[in-house]
Amino acid sequence: MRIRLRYFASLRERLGRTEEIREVPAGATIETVWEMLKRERPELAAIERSLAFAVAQEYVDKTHPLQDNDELAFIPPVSGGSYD
Amino acid sequence: MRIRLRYFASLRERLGRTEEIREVPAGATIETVWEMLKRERPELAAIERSLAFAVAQEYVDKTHPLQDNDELAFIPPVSGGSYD
Amino acid sequence: MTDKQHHIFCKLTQDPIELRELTDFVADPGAGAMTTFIGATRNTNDGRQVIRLEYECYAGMAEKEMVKIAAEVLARWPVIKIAMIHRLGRVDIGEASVAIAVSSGHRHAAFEACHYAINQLKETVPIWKKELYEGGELWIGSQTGMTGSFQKVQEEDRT
Amino acid sequence: MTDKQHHIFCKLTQDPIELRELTDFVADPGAGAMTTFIGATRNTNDGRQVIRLEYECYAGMAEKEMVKIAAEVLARWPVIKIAMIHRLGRVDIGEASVAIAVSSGHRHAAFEACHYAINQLKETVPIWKKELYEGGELWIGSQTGMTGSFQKVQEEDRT
Repeated sequence: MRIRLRYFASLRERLGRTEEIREVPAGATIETVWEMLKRERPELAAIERSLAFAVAQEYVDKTHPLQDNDELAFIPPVSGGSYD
Repeated sequence: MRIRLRYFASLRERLGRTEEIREVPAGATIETVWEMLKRERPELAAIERSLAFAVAQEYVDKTHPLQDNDELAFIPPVSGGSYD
Repeated sequence: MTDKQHHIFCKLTQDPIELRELTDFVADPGAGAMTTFIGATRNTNDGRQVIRLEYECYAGMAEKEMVKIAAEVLARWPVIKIAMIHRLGRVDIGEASVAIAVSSGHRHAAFEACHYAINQLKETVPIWKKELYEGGELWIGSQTGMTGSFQKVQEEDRT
Repeated sequence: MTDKQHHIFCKLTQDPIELRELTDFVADPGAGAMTTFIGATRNTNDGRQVIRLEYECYAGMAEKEMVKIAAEVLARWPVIKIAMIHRLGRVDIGEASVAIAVSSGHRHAAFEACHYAINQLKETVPIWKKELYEGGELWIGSQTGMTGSFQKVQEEDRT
């Protein structure tokens, strides 16, 4: 199945892209996709603990099962607002 | 000695005046003046508990001794700001 | 009245309150957070249909008491600047009678300080409001209605 | 995004924030109290001289998360209206990056609700800021500087 991946902020800069379409096996979860990315870029392991995930623009945890045409966003720690 | 008396809000309307100069005996306190006013207008007793006093624009209690040319203000319960 | 250090601005005015005047005053390159409070005339109070409010103050003392509150806020919180303005005379429904702005490096201080300032203003500053409502008028926080009978009106304050 | 009942206004914008837009939205004849919060770009952060900030968001989701916070505020406090706006792109020193306005019959609710809304916004809304400072740039709340080494920058939040 095909999943649209979205990257933001530090992760976007690190990967050098804002989004991409990936083919993933049926039954894949977010974790499946993340492990795939880590095999390509092992240094991503360093940000793993602080990363959140959203599917269809809703926060979900990494065990969330994916469906064909889902949009999966990788959300680094948010920092809206000013310093205060 | 001569004291300037100031009246505000409900008290101003009740007495029909904003201020007046009164001659009071040496050694008078705020209480002396207030008792004088109450003899003239006994119904003032009803607001006594909620009244505050200021001399020279500073809050003081009713035992405060007065000096010649003091300005003594009678302060009904304040109600600055909106209803909130 | 502005203090020598330009960290306090307090004003009583007959004119409509412009919040912008306060936020412009408290703005600062070191201020990450700014809070404001605006108190406006509500259309109902204690079951009465309010037509408008009329404010008066003890000129001179009212301003001094406002500056005291502002100075206390600067002493107690890491606040950069504070501005307080109160309107006098007629204030129609929906119009602001009081506004306060506080700037700080940090939002928690800004919220606490602004909340404290309006609480204190209502307690200590010699300002009074008369409510004109459908059927009469009343000094709020006071004891006497127009009937001449003494009655107690407590300002609402659901904490 | 405005809800059907016109009690919520949430917006993300590239343009400078006009506080007036928010206070006009939340104004109401039944509102005795209005609070606002403005977060602005400070000139220093964690010992660094800040030049400016640059914000980005997850378009769509950011707005949805803001509306969720607003709806939660309306459910938890006696708030009449709430408006939240966040700026995107370049924000210079002293300029507002976020502003929130809340109206209520009562000031305590207005203060609590506004404070809660900004706290939540910082926790849940997918918006990110990059700090450009004298000597480099850094994603705040994030892990990676321009050097390529991972480093942790904690946003200040002295509760």
